[in-house]
Amino acid sequence: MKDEVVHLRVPAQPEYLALVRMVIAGTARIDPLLDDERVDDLRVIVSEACTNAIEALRVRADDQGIDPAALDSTIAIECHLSSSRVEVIIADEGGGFDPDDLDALPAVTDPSRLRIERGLGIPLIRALSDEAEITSGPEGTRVRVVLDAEAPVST
Amino acid sequence: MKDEVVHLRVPAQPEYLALVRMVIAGTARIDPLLDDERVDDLRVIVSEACTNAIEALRVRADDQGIDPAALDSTIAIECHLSSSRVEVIIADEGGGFDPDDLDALPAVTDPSRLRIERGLGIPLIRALSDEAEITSGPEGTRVRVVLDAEAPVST
Amino acid sequence: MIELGLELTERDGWAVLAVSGEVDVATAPRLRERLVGLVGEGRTRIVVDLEKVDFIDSTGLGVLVGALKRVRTNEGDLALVCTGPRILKVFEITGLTKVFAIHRSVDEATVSA
Amino acid sequence: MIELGLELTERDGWAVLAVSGEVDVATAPRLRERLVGLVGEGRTRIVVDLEKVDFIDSTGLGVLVGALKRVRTNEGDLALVCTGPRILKVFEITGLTKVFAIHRSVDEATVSA
Ligand SMILES: Nc1ncnc2c1ncn2[C@@H]1O[C@H](COP(=O)(O)OP(=O)(O)O)[C@@H](O)[C@H]1O
Ligand SMILES: Nc1ncnc2c1ncn2[C@@H]1O[C@H](COP(=O)(O)OP(=O)(O)O)[C@@H](O)[C@H]1O
Repeated sequence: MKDEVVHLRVPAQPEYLALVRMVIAGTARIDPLLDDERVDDLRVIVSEACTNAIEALRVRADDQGIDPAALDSTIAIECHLSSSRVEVIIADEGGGFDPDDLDALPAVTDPSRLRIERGLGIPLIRALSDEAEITSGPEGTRVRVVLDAEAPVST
Repeated sequence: MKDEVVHLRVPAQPEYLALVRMVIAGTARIDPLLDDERVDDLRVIVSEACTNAIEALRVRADDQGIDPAALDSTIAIECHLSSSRVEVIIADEGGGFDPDDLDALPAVTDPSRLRIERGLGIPLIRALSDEAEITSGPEGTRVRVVLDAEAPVST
Repeated sequence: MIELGLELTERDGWAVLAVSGEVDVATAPRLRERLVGLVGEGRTRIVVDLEKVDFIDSTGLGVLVGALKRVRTNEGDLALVCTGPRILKVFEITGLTKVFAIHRSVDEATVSA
Repeated sequence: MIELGLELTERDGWAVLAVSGEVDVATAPRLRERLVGLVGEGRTRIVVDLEKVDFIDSTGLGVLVGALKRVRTNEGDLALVCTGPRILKVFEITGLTKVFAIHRSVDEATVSA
């Protein structure tokens, strides 16, 4: 079965995020498996995963009292194109976390929702993908998502 | 000294070329070291180097009587951003060649120039870069170019 | 440097901030700073016009939620203008369509709110 | 699939082929095929309009040189229209400004040539 892969590795810094989104969108369009809406979903997913990676690095650098850029850390992105789906893997070198131990978001009608300025990233990744898997440890985190060509997520 | 690197690896196939140009242009614009004209020069350089890589793979596949895609070969591109220059390395897994043994182009006024439909790639790479180095062997070819922020190539 | 356009105009007592470009972790701090600045100047009736935003992710949403909180604390209000389906989608999925008043135009936002 | 626009019109006995998009090893075969087809149909007075080309590399240049050779063999001619500095630059560096008649407009190309 066809599996063409585009690998990208960038410094774990905010200014590379737009580039990552551009590459992912450009790759997904090489074989037009996904329609424009799903390509946009993929841009959000990848942006969320990379933002978390950058944030994790910032935390690690703060702990060490240094500039995040001094860690020279990178984010590795793989985009697999097969004949029926697009699979993207985002891997970082941050300190990891327990993906099963995230606070649930308060219900949207709950007035305390207004307190939530964060915690939307992983819910978005899960909602916009057909398959999402997060593995994390002290060496880093790996987010794997799949978007199927056949089964568009409806909004 | 600052050295931020973007790594990209794509299948050695024509349909990935536009993506590679997009990434290189996008990377060069992260730190606006180069003006638009020089970013365009870089797009041409990278396109020429990748075209040669794809062509080398096609030759190798023809020799083996198979489809080039079946070789599963990739092109690796590195783009280094320092504070004074952009350095790009394009490496392929083709059969290599002797860069010092290329036919010189006939003079432009020579009527035989019309016979030349090829052989313009490497001259363009050299003309558009401030520094160009080609190393090649049976395991593959590596093209390294530098564009200085300070010394624009005049046309 | 990724560009984020921030253009401030005035409409019927509302401060209208038109945002253009991509709002992510690289650019959101500039949006936050601008919104915090407005509230600091006592401008607590704010419309954020997202019509020219090509991309927004949770970092951008977080800045908007933070600003909403801030204006409400100061007895003001914050309304959004957004019709683009790709931008609306992230508000919908995160449930923020129920938190923000989202209007189809600046006119609608400044009249109805 | 990368798009390459190829639009054929007719002007004073010239076949005018307006190319748009990026001409590289992925798209050049389509341009070559079209030009070979024209010559095959006996259309040997050709203007290739490059005004809407965003990118061209040596593969694209090679196709144009090949077409020029082909029309000349058939006692025809091939002229280019190009004013964009980024496209002109590759013609200049490769010396092809001396091989092709490069005009500033389709009008100029079809009148003067
Ligand atoms: N790649 C990662 N590395 C380390 N921690 C992470 C990573 N991704 C997520 N986390 C943790 O999970 C939390 C929730 O992530 P998310 O839902 O994206 O919201 P936010 O990033 O806005 O907090 C983060 O605050 C962080 O503690
Ligand atoms: N990456 C490469 N691998 C193998 N051979 C190469 C490579 N790059 C260039 N060559 C050889 O050098 C020749 C000249 O290259 P170039 O100047 O780019 O012109 P063209 O590719 O149009 O022939 C090619 O025809 C090829 O034989």
